[in-house]
Amino acid sequence: MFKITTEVITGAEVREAVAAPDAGAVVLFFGTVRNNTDGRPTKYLEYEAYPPMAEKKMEEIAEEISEKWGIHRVAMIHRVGRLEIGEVSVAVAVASPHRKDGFEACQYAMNRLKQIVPIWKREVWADGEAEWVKPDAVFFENLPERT
Amino acid sequence: MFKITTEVITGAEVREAVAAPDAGAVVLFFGTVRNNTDGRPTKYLEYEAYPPMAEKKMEEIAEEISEKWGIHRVAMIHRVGRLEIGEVSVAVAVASPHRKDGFEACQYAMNRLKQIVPIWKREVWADGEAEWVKPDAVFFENLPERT
Amino acid sequence: MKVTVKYFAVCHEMLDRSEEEMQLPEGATVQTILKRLEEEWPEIAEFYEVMQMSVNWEYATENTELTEGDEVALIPPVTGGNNV
Amino acid sequence: MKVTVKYFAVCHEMLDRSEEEMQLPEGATVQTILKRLEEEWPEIAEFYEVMQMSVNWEYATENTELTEGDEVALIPPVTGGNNV
Repeated sequence: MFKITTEVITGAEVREAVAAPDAGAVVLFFGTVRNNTDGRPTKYLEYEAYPPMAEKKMEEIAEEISEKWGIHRVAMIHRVGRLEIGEVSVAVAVASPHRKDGFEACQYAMNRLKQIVPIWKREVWADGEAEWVKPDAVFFENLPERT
Repeated sequence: MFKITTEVITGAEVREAVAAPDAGAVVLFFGTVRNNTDGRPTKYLEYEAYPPMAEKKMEEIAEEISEKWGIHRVAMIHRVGRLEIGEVSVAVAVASPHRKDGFEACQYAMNRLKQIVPIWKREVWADGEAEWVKPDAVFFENLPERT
Repeated sequence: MKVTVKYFAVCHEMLDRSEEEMQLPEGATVQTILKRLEEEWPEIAEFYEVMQMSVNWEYATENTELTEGDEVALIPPVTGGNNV
Repeated sequence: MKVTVKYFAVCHEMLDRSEEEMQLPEGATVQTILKRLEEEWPEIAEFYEVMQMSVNWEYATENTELTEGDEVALIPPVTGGNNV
């Protein structure tokens, strides 16, 4: 399951998608909306995606994991739209026979998701300002005003 | 939350226990009952614990994680009694500001849990035989018959 | 030939539209589109070096050739999940 | 003095009981208990080297001294979760 959704992510979707009687280890990752970024209070977040490409790239990540670890049970879901503090923006589940591989593969999936899956985040600060951000820096912070 | 339980583990218990508005990453691990061990079909498992000591040792693991990573939101729950194929035997949740630490800490928690938390597993094979096992080898396989 | 061009996030805001159809000459590449956008809004060129492009849901380069019906997108640096 | 001794998993099966009270002489250590169990069932000594002991929910050694009311347990090698 590789999906962009506007609905609340519970985790059950990805967990059920990877469940298998021969996989003893399930590693799940949830990204949730924090109440601050580097100490600056956040009001809420808005996510935007390019859904068909995002889902295709998620599938490619799963193929990479299949090649690297022989793990075939990977699911990813990312929510778009307005998300409040504490809500889940992204969930990744990996089921594997052994836990070490599962942890590695789940972490790899998240790293790759950040790199290649076209999803963008707009941070709306508590003080009312807003900006499109990328993981480690504010992107286009000083965007020239359009006239 | 550090708990030995006879109830079904849903994952919600540990997830809610670690939820925090300033923790953007939640890593969860579930151990589930596999339908086989090294190819030999399993009928079901039985877990036994020494509850007060097990819960104390889980707390100690959380303290170790707090010292190593500065992560203070860790929860662990382990089920005892008869567990059927696919059911969750153990769940660990770690919430952290950054996902890399969360993955490391959750994996560490599981490794330590296997080492120091007094919980035992009895594997009941599909062919009707049963034995107490440890992670990597059958323990006391050739136990002398008691007369 | 006619292609669809999609703009996301900051590109969407800059250009004030999320999608448009473009009529391009035969032999056009992704660069043909970038140049046309630059004519409309010169400041966008500053961001080209940190931006990626896609053609039919696959990352592409400026030199990727286009054909009738292609779906092209401007992809600002991506972020999945939270800053975690 | 009186202590409680607990047996889990394979120890429980071997000794056919999960818990008992033991009356021990003053100055008794964990080893005093191990020797007494060995008298009852000599084969158990084979497993002592792979087994751990606890006193009041804390891992202990053979030389740990006991006091009135202590809770001692024989801890076979542990396994948490599944073999994963």
